[in-house]
Amino acid sequence: MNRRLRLWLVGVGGAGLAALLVAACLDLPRFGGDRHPYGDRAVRASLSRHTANTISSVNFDQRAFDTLGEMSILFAAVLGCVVLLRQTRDEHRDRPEPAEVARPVRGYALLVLPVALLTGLYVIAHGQLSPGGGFQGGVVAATALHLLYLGADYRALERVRPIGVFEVGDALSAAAYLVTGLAAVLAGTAFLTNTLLPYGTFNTLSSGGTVPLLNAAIGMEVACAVVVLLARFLDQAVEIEQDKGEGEVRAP
Amino acid sequence: MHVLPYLVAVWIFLVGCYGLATSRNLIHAVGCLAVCQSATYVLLLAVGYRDGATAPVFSDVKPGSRPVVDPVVQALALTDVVVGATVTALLLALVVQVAKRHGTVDPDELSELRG
Amino acid sequence: MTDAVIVVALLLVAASATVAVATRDPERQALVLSVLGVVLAVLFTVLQAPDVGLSQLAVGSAVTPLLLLLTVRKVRRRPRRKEPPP
Amino acid sequence: MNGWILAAALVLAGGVGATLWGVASGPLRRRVIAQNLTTALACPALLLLAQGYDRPSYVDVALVLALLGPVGTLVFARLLADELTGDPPRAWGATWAVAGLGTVVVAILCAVAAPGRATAKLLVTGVLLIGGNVVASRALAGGFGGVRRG
Amino acid sequence: MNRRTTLLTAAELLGWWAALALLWLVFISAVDTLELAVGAAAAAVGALAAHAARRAVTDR
Repeated sequence: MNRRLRLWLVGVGGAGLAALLVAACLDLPRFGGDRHPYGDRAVRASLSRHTANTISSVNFDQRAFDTLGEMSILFAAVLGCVVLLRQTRDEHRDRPEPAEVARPVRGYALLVLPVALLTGLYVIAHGQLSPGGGFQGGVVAATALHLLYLGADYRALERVRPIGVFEVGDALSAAAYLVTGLAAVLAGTAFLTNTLLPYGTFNTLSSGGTVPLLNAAIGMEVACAVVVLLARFLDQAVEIEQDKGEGEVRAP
Repeated sequence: MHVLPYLVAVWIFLVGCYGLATSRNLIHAVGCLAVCQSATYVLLLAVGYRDGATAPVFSDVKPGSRPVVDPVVQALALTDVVVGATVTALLLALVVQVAKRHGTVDPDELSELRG
Repeated sequence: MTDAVIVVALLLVAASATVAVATRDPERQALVLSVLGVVLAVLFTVLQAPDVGLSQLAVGSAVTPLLLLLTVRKVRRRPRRKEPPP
Repeated sequence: MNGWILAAALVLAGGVGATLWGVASGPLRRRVIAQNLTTALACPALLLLAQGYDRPSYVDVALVLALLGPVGTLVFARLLADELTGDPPRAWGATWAVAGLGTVVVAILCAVAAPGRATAKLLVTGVLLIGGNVVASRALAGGFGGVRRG
Repeated sequence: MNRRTTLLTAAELLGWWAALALLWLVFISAVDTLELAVGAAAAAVGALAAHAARRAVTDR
């Protein structure tokens, strides 16, 4: 199929899709309308279980099984990356070269790394109270670690990042989520129901039953997953070089 | 104003699809896919919005004192933002593999190589 | 007044999405995508979804650009094995 | 009529609109500067919105942006260093002007808030934002010398 | 590893821990025992990371 024909096909298909979508939009409930039956019920359920952040309650209590699915997608994506970006037989590792970084940039990186890590942990820990949660805080904490690559070089990052530990952490936190769900089954209710722990005082760290536990498991999972992902990409971009092969000329 | 957010979501989606179809570089195509994904978040949150309401997070407001927006769609969008980023990473890993195997990331050249 | 800020954020998102698609060079597109991430986070905050805004910020400001640029670097460094047929 | 939200809308329409134009066109040095300024403008807008909606918990979003926005710019400064060294961006005027705007916004918000934890959090956000953006600007203007592979 | 470096390391860790614990107190809205315990643990993690990062950059 040549390029011109493809563009025509895209144009016609796109116009049809656009017409259908606009027609659908005109039929949707008005933006900002007052009728949100599911939302109102979710808020009531969340308040009855003493969870201040309703969104966390939906994620880790009312729809915890759905989050298990999301977590397995995340796990599978990381697994796929690890398999795709492994070092093959015709490749070798070169030691990364040290980088010259301006003094204020290096100082900034060393100063902000612990602050960003603490913020990430804060966002995870307060997931069931204020905006935030495991998904967001995990990414923030993992990003914090990579300040060492930005402010220094890859060798420095490799020294503080034992990748095996993070791979094990990824698997362990995924298992922790499942175990928390299964504990509910052992206690005589359904998988992942939030009846195991007392609901606690509203708006404190221990409120919400199993919500904080699942939240922490997801936080650890996401942080480890992002670290492992970025490690594979950094390895490929910085360390792994192809051996001299057929017809290839490498710059000396 | 009643349909503007929905129309913006439709626009973002269509623009992303156009970019995907006409892309000459697989890395650019992955970026366009990320644009398409963001259309779904805009649509979901627009559906859940309520005039004059605030976020259903009761750490600093008293429950019941103010109307709140729909938390269900927010929960859907929230998880997908992070999971979508890892899926983007998976696609980029595929691009790296394609570049290793075929020495090009232009989809047109790739189909010529195969055929 | 809340409507005005929603309209502003929506238009910014639509514009930056269009620019992100129209920028064909992946490195420059990564720059636009990181701006798109920030603008989306503002839109989500304006739509009263700070959780989603936080999520978008965490992912869009540093992780996605880092992944894209590392891929560009890996792909660029690779010498071409075959010249494309004329 | 809520002046805070109006101010945020103005910052977004004027400031972020302009940086969007900057990132969409021109040479690479202009685009990276515009990307850095987007962070520096969006963060005060988020702080103003938190005040306008009367929700102190929304400050967390601005805090995370103040932390990670400059980190994002450092990513570009680090990985595009080869292309930027030949044509280094210099826009200290714009950087300091936007930093000034951030300072003014944080100062006003601290003045109206009752002194306490919330004020301290605002100050931390402001310091992280302004320090981060100045350092990111410095990094763009040749912070990474001689990175060939690494 | 002599006595002096051990003392310096301890001082560095303690300094970071105190600064980060203070920052945690700034972030949170209400104080209770569990909150303080979690904050102290998080600050300890941050202090260890700060120390490891500093060492990775300077000693090589």
